[in-house]
Amino acid sequence: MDRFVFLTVNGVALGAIYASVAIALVIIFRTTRVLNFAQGAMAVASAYGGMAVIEYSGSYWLGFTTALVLGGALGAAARLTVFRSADRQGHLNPIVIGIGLLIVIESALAIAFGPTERHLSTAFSRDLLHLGGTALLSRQDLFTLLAVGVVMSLLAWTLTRTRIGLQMRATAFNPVVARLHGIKVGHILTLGWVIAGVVGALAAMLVVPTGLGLFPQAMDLVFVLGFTSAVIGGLDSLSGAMIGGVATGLALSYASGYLGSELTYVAAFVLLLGVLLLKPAGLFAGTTARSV
Amino acid sequence: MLQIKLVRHGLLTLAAAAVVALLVLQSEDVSNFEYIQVAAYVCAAAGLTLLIGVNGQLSLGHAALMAVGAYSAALYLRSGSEDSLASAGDLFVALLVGSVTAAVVGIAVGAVAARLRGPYLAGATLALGACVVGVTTYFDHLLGGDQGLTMPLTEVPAPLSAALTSYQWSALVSLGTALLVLFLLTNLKYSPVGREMAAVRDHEVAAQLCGLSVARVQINTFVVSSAAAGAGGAILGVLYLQIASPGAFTLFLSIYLLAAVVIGGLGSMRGAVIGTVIVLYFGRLIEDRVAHLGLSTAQTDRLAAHLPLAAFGVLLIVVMLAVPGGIQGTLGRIAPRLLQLMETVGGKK
Amino acid sequence: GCGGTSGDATAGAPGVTEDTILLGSTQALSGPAAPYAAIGKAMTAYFDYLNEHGGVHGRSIELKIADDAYNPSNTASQTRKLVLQDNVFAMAASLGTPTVSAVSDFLTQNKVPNLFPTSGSRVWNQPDKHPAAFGFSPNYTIEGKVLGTYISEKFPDKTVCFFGQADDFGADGLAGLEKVVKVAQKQEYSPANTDIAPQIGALKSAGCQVTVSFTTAGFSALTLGTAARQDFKTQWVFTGSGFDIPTLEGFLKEDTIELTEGAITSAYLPVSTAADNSWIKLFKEINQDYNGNARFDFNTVYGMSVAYTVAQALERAGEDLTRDSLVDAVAKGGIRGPMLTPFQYSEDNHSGASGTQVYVARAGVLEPASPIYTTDDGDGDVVESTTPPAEAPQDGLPQ
Amino acid sequence: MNTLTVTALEAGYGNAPVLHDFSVDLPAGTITAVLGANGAGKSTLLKAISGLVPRTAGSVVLDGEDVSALPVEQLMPRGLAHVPEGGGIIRELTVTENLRLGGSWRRGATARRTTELAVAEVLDLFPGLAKRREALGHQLSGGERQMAALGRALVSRPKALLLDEPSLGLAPSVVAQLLAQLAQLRDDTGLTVLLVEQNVGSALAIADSALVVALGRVVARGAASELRGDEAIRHAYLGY
Amino acid sequence: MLKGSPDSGLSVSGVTVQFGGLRALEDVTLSVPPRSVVGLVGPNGAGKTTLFNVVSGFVRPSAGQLTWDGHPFHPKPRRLVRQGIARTLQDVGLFPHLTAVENVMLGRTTQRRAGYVSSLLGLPGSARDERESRRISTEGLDRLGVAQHAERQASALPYPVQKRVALARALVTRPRLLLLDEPAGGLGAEDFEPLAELVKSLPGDPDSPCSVLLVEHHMDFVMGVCDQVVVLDFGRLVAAGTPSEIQSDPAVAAAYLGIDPTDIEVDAGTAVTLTEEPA
Ligand SMILES: Nc1ncnc2c1ncn2[C@@H]1O[C@H](COP(=O)(O)OP(=O)(O)OP(=O)(O)O)[C@@H](O)[C@H]1O
Ligand SMILES: Nc1ncnc2c1ncn2[C@@H]1O[C@H](COP(=O)(O)OP(=O)(O)OP(=O)(O)O)[C@@H](O)[C@H]1O
Ligand SMILES: [Mg+2]
Ligand SMILES: [Mg+2]
Repeated sequence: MDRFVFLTVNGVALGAIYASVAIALVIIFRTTRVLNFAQGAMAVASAYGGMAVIEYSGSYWLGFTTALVLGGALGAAARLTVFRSADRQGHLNPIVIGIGLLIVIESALAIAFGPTERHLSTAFSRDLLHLGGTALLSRQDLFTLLAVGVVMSLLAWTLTRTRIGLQMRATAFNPVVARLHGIKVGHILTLGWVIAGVVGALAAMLVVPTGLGLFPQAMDLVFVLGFTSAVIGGLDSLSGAMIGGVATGLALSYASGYLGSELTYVAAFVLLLGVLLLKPAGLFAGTTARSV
Repeated sequence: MLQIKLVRHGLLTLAAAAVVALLVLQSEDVSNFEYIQVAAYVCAAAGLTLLIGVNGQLSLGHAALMAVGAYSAALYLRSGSEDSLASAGDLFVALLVGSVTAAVVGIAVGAVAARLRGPYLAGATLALGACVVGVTTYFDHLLGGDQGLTMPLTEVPAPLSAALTSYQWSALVSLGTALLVLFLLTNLKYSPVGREMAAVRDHEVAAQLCGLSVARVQINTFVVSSAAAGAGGAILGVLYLQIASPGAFTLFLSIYLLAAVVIGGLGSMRGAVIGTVIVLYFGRLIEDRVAHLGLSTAQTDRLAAHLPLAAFGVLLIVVMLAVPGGIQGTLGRIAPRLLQLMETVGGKK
Repeated sequence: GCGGTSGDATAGAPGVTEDTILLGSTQALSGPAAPYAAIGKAMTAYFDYLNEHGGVHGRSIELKIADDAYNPSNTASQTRKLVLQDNVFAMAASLGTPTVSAVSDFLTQNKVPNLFPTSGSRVWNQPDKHPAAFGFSPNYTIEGKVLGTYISEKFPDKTVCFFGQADDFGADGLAGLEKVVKVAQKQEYSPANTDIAPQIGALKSAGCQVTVSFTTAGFSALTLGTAARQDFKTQWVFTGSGFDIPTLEGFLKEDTIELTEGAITSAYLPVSTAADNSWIKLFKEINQDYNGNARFDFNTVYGMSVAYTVAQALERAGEDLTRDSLVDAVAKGGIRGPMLTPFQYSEDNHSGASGTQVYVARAGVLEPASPIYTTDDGDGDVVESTTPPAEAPQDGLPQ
Repeated sequence: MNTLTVTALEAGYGNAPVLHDFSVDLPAGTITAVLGANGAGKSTLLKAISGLVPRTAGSVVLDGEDVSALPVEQLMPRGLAHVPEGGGIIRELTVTENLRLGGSWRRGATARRTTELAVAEVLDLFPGLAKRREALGHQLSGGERQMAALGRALVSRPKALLLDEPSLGLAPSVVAQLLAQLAQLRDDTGLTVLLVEQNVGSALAIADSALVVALGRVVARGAASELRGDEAIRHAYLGY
Repeated sequence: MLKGSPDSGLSVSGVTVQFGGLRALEDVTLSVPPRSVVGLVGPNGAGKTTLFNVVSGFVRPSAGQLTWDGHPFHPKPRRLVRQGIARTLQDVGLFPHLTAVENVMLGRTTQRRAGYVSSLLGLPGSARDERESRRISTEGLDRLGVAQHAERQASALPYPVQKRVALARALVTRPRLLLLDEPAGGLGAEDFEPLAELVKSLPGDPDSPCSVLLVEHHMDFVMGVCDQVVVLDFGRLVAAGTPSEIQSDPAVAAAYLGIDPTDIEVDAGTAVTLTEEPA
């Protein structure tokens, strides 16, 4: 029982991280219908920026802020350069472009910072807090949960309750009609990329310290799991991304704890299949589209 | 019409086979060895072309199906006597086993895939691709874990052994298989069956109203595509790596295959070949160019080590931006215009 | 550049000319395993030093490193290029078990000596199947046995547990350990998943008092950090290749000393922090002059050591260098180098060194805690080594 | 004064010109019907005016301002609304969200209130739609989509409205209602409409003037009542 | 007329369809006798397409039964053509990347004999099959007067041609019942006449007589071709009868034709009269 509680809490803490990656993907997908394969690499690049600032200034929060700003800037830069025309070219070309960008960014980081893992500190202590005898979560875990929760609610509110949010959704589904209604489609798309860049950078700042440290490929597998989470939740839903992330985290934690660590990806796959077989468009898919 | 098309590409295949044979006989061992890899990738890319281009289903997990081909071929070859060479007969059976096993796995994957659309399918297949390592480590007594399964070497059959080096033999077998796969898949694409695949891609409701079972067509396509990937995996494992190990069938392989298919031009078998050659050769060519820039090793070694890969990334982006329709489509569009241009220029003279 | 060497067969063997020997090596320069690129650099640095001081029998050694990004497909093509196109004389210290496994048949078929792959696997010791392949470091089973012996003497009544990578690295280490001590709890991790909290949690609940950890450096750091966070107090025992303090420092930063304090490990080469060791002194100098003063860690010591050993084998092979003469020179035995124990090379044993010494981390420095032990990977006893480690030659050149 | 003046417009797709020397004036508060066979270029005319199809020559003047050089997205804030063929309802948004989109270009403190007011008016105008206000675009029947599309354009409170075959797929009762409402809006608010219709009779019934298009050129124009009576034109171009 | 009780046609009885809180069809009963053309009219959102969806198996009714050929009928879209029913879609529904003739050939899917193996190998048998299918399909296009577009990609065809290709695709299945969803929608007046002639000729076709159920908003078209007209409003059947009976039914006029002087202006009235004027 104790172990179950332990694995559950561990899974939730992990899940919050996958959720943040999932949210970044969902944001871009919701606003541009692009699956950004370079999302992880862009996030890592932002984290390197943050790390450099932390090392130079000694202030974690300065570095943290830098990373988020850099993430936004990279998002804008990606959209305004290589992804500029990608909006109009179906869903496959952007995937290949994203892969190209992923390779370029990771190589550039290896050139600039070297391929070895670099240390990235956390905002708060990772020592587990003792609550009534059992140690479950650390301050950093709480920060992660809080940060992801706040980001999710903020974004959900923006998308569903504000004018900009409506414009973002309209642009995603039908850019031509959006333009006819006075929406500056280019700006909206860029905004989507900026937000995703910021959320991605946040994800990297949260996830990297829990792993081996910062290295160019640090987010490759996290990206796969984040994508899995997003798909489980339904790619259009922010709360779905959150739930999907936590579900993935739990599946991984249980599989790893009860079955063996090598089965973690298999567990993620099985979870994904299970969900998709029941709900082919994810847990939080809207009503199925009327086809005739 | 159709018959002309079929006869024409039958002849084309024969001509290609002749060219390939000449090429192999002319080439050094190193080049022949690389042809094996090209052949393996072409098989998988052709299968992926059918799946994505003709049937409209995306797969980011084809490397896993190639792994199935490689491992099953390995298990078959290892079931014989341990250290002896594998005969030509065994080799052919192994390729067939790889292809058939992948097809069987393809039934299961295809059945799931048939329920999924677009990005959901992409997510599921991506996750499938991430499972290879886990499965091979979990069943390490059978699949050899991280190290994989080594395979017996294959011998050149006696009547040919005087004339061919083992590389020439392997390259001939691989490229021959690839041509066969291309021939069969092209036949399929231009057959009523291929038309049904395209119909399902274009309009599922209308396809149903024509009496098609959308799921069945999608599963069938997945199976054929998996069989091609399995053949490619078996070639890669048996003839190229001589080992089946998880490190060779990573997500990146799946993604490279996708890049090859898209760069070549979706839906065209010729595009699959062009794309594969670009991803493999042109990528390597740039890498060599960059590697020979003469960067001094002491200070710039990080640069030297990673610049080639960066250049490859740039290549992918540039090709996609310059020819968004893929190379094959662009050739198709440019060629008539070039002809026209030549005619007008000729006419003026 | 190697343009001049290829195909010039004046000396009778591929890759060997009047004044050069061309060696090949596949390394992970890019990709996730790129941190090991330091090994290749250290090898090059040693050969540069050697060449400047006269080379081997008047020939300078050129090492051509090809990047395989730790992907067996790339190893396959790069090795063929090195052998068939560049005509390398031998392969030296290529990186990785799955990668080099993918080319061992090819190398054997082409009679290319496959010297000292960077891997503690047992597969290199197959003289019948691969007569020209030789291992280098003691395999993980040997290391497991030595660590087990030390534990059984030092902590006779404690609960011993095992944590290891879910592949041959972990399995071989565990096999060695279990030959000597009873293991109460075993946990595995997969390198693709950095969340090891469930495993550490299981070890903690099993009440492990001594925990032997066959982990790579990154995962050793992760293990220590995760255990500390879970308040799991145990006597840590790490495999040598995963417990190099300068490397751990890259991960743990200011927590290094606190977290590593008292941990036990073993080493088959002089440890990088042993300032007084003659080899370490030599390698530090070379590192300074020929390696741009790179971080001096296990990889650097390893790379220079293996390069020295390769050079020694070439030296012993004599003036009339052929592939056969090289293989014979190694198989004859007698090569020593910086290894703490002698290699076991003979006609029918191609495994590398046979023993290690146990160390304890004290204030960020590894201090010897046992004599040097040797054993085999079978059921042989673990015994004290009778031959003392070799001192570095004054000039740093192979003997 | 003209709300919209189109002069010597040339436009087409790629290098295939569709419209040739096309001019039309829309006096404020009038409905102008554009008639013509399938493929005559009616939709292309509307797209060229709103900038969805690139113009190669000619000018578009909206309420005295030359907007020829402006990108598509700047036209709605200046009072031009275009309801494309089929309506262009966004399938993934609800009816209310689709309607709000018509006012999403507004900025400032009162923007939200103005839009909500306009949305409420539109729902009053189309009671059928009000019942389906939470339905997603893709769930709507063909006719409901058309109503939502027209409603969305009205939410922007346009000066000039470009309507492409609004009667497509609508029941006669709805067509009648829709056109009647259009006429009402013209009379009450001075709305100016350029109305493309296949449904010649209905269009001419409410239009003030009309033009007949064939092969991208204006082949006849005049007051609606004149064209209605002109046998020759009816036979030649209107097919009845 | 193959089996079952041949002359019983399609009948729908007591069908109800619910979408969440919306009742799209409520207790609808109607029948399409053999060799007849039945029109289904009603305001937008009345449930006409939904009824088509029930008959073609895309929507499962929450109550009610269907019979076809005298047997209880549980339609599935992909079985439909085999059972002798073809349907066109409101939004044309061609395969945009295929040519016109390929589109029509897909209508003959159920007659395909060549399997995977012979397709993979490109055996002559499959080529023969293919030639035959192409010939029949070209004839199908010709019957609708669009054979000259056979080799053009469907997405590049003008809208009226697309509509005809879609109709040709439905006809080559040799249906005994054809469901037409707004066949005249988006067509110019000049295209009405030939279409009406065609639809009228179907029930009497000497080699494959076929009854028709059609949804259409152009009243003159409906009145011209239908033997029977059924009127739906808010999912309920409000009237049924011959075209002339329907036209004179005051309930229908109010619900559908919009002739209710109390809430519609004079102009609108004119509009309606005008639509009815020609033909
Ligand atoms: N996207 C396009 N690309 C190329 N040509 C086009 C495109 N859209 C329309 N055309 C061509 O432009 C011409 C005019 O088309 P347009 O859509 O303006 O006709 P229309 O009068 O609106 O016809 P309809 O009554 O069928 O809507 C036609 O010949 C058509 O084939
Ligand atoms: N899949 C669905 N989900 C939810 N509501 C639906 C669905 N299909 C139809 N409806 C609703 O059912 C009602 C009937 O729709 P239907 O498409 O049958 O109307 P119709 O009579 O064909 O109208 P039109 O003439 O405008 O095409 C509409 O209100 C529509 O919004
Ligand atoms: Mg039009
Ligand atoms: Mg309808």
